[in-house]
Amino acid sequence: MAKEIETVCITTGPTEVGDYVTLNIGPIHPAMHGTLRVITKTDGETIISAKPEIGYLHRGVEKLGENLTYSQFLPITDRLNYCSAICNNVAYEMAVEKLLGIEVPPKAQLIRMIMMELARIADHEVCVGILGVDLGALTPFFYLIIQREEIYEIFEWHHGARLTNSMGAIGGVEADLPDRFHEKWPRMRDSIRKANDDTDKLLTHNRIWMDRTVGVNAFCGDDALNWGFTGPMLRACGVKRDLRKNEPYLLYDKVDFDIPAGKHGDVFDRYMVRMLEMEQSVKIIDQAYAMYKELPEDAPLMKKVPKILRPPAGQIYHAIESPNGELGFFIRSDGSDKPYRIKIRPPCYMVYQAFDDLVKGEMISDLIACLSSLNVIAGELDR
Amino acid sequence: MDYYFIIFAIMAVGAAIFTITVRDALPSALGLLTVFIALSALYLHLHAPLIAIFQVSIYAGAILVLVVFVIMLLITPDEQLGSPQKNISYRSMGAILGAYLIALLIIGMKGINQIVSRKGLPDGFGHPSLVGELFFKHYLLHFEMASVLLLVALIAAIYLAKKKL
Amino acid sequence: MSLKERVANILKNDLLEITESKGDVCVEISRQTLVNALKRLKEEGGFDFLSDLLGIDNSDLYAKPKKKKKKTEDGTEQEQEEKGPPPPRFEVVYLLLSLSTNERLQVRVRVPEDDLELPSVTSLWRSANWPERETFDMFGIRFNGHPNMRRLLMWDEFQDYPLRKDYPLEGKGEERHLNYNIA
Amino acid sequence: MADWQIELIKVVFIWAWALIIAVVMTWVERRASAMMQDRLGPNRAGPFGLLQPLADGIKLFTKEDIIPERARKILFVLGPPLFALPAFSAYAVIPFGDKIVIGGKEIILQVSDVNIGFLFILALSAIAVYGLVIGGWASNSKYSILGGLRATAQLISYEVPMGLALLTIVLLDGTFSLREIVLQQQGTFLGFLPNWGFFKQPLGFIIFLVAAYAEANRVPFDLPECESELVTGYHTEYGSMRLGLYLFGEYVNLVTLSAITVCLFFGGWSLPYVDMSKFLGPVSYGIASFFVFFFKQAFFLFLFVWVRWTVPRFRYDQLMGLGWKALIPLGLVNLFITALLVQLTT
Repeated sequence: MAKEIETVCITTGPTEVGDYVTLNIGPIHPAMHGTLRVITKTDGETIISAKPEIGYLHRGVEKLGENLTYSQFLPITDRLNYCSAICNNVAYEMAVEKLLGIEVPPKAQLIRMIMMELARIADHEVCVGILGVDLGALTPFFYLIIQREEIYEIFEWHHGARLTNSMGAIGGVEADLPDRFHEKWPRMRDSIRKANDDTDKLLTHNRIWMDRTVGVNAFCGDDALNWGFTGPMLRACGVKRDLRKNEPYLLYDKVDFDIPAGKHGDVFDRYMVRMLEMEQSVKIIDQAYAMYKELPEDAPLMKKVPKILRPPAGQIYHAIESPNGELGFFIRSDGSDKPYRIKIRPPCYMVYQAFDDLVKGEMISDLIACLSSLNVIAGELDR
Repeated sequence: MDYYFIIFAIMAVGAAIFTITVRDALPSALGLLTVFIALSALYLHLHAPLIAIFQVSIYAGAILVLVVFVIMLLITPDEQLGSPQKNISYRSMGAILGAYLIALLIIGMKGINQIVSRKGLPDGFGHPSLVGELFFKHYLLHFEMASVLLLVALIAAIYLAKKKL
Repeated sequence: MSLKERVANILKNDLLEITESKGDVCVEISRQTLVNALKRLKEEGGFDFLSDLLGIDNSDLYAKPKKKKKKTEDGTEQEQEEKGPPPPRFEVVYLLLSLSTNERLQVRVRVPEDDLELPSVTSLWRSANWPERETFDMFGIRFNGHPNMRRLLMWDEFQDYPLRKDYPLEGKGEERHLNYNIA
Repeated sequence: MADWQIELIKVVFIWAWALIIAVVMTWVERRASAMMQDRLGPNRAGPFGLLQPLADGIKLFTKEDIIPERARKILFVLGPPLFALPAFSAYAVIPFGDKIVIGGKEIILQVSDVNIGFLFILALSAIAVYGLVIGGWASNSKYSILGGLRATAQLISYEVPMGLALLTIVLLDGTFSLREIVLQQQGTFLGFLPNWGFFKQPLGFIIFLVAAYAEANRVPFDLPECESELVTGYHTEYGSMRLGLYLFGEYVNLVTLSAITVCLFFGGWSLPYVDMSKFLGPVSYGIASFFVFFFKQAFFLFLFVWVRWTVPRFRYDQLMGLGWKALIPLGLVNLFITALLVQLTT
């Protein structure tokens, strides 16, 4: 069982439906990340049921994918998880490359790794910062968001965009690491660590923070797997599963890093997993950067691919570890220049469907804490 | 003419009438609040500032707030209390009881002038220490009895209200 | 023992077809044996994680080879086309994952257009909850036994199934039928 | 000048003063939070953005005043002033300085030295609850009602420990008058410590401070209006200057609460070890005592801001648990010990 839901409120509370208050949280609400909506039934402040309603940001991305060529679809993927657009780009590129059966040069792989880990740090920083804001601690958010801005600066130098990156192309990346990256990274590594440290000092051992997060929305590993959890959410439940280790892609099998895992799957564990993952990402970038340095300067960045891609017919599924979990692209090709069917497997979609189970029996404040710790991104959820 | 008394007496009576006639729950409670505040002003006039403050902080600040709390939980602003009582026998009974109460009050008011007059007040009248002395020396038994009664009522209330003990 | 052989061993007679493209193994099973086969795959084959579930509308795919017969010769579907009558219009693909061996398996089921029903697998994996709803929302395939078979992404009053191939990209003008009071 | 003129001047002055501090507080809050968060804060209007509160005021006054259609109009209008007024009124009994001699006339720097001034403040804070409750209920919105309910429960719960903490000071000093309490706190205690309530009642001070934060609806106790859960709680539906009154009333509350803290626990206008009246003229002494009081008050105002931007907020049940399970028993124990000590030493 996920947790012992306090039976008191359910069995001896008012039994008629009319005795509960229906509280409509969202789609416009300060704590909703994007346009989410949860219809809750509450008994006082205790939640009897919480039904998420999604689709407010549904833009038919999959339908668009069927009507755009393989290269044209790339910028659309930015709009999935806009906090870490690079991971979506790379996931899509890698899926198409798998369909085409090509392997990108090592230098491009390393640049992709560096950029993805930077995006992962940025994503986790937003998530942790927002979690703090939703629990009333505003200050760590600014420490983290300043670091995110620094990361965005690197993105801007590399491919010109800050939020919707559209990084790389099918077959590799177009640009080498920007010159300014080489001097910036050593400084930035320290500032990221310092910001994390400050956040850690302000929150982790804060008694109020622990009261608010420890044991809240605890979830066990078996249930999490049954519900299809992946990523930090699953690791917080104590299942050490990370696609970077379990199904290595790019050059992740050549770098050394740990998978931080929690124990109870509560909000605190999710927070800690994200905090520790940022550390690991810094470590990965350092190693990838060292490997990048060893490569000759004129090493190729792109594999030669035809201008109009016509992958052979077939269907593939390729998943990578995005900051939120397993981000997969299912593509069926019919041999033409457009994908026949594209299906995106967004990680927070699977997590969010278990929302009712997660928050049942908790209080309204915990619902908000839970929602923030899930890092549900509406763009990715509704597609 | 004692304008101070007249102003607050009229306020208290008016608010009291408003309290029992208005059909909305929360305005009615607010009428009661006005009654309490007017009463506390009258206590001040009677040189009993401590009682006046207790009137506000306990009656208005604690008891009435709880009443308002319950009103907020049960009734939304759109709702009103039920329709007025139509049963003629109940209404006449209420009228008789009310008249009886008013008669009692009028009889009790006899000689109120002597009490209100400022003459003959002991030194430090109404000061907290004097009130405390009265409580704990002269009326100790009454005070303790009331305390025990309240404690019993409290325990009973907890027992009744608690879903699972 | 390769993945293909293991899966074939588990499914035995239920297995209709097994294909592989770029390393992704895809097995086809029939509608009637779906839940049973998936259960065996979960319990005996170790495919204990349902990654995702999706629907595909094949109507365009089977219409195309007639037009392009001369140009392309390599599509597998094309060969099927020539063998017999076109297969059912819809198919649903289950993306399975084995947590112990990290192998992935695609299981596909064909659903004919005149009987858009499938048994729900929410009893096996609760993660199938929303994907099944979405498949219903987008293709109109109904999943029997699902606890809450309602539209997920589109609004409840929406009539069409947008991811079907015959649904135009611009929509059918549903938003214009909402009664706005514009003077 | 006649007595009533002096009284009038004092009343007007203290209202204006409380207003000015509250206005400046809004600026301090934003600049200080910006300082703590690596930001700049408002710096466009006037030097260092000092005119920002003025700009905010103009904005609030000129905004459209919206009353929701299904709200109870009269109560909806009544809410904000009912919240803001008691906060102002409490300032009437606070001694904001010692005394000043002008033209041979000794003027006490306090509007009214009520002998139960201390209870008066408690009573007024009890009245202020109605402002929140009525505002929350009359808005006819679920978030507002939840915020109003939380506010009610929180304020009446935390009034008890607050009263208990204050009673210890009353026991020690033997009076309810704030002025006399301040006068009693001059000199030294145990030979070297200032004779302040803070040193004589450290536990009482902590209980009082926690309860004061709860009474002021500040983080970590800002549950009635926590914007991430209840949008903004009881004033969700308010706009324009009605909202301004609520926000402003909160700042006036802070000013009042920090003034009470200074009076009861930090010796009011007196400086430790130094008796200013000995070497200052009667006028300058009055002014000096006023500013000593103000600087002490300013520290506590800053403390409010400091805590606000440092810690997360409690959950509702934890807040209630803290109040009823920790603070009230602690306050009672503290009161018993103090009573015993007072009885033994006198």
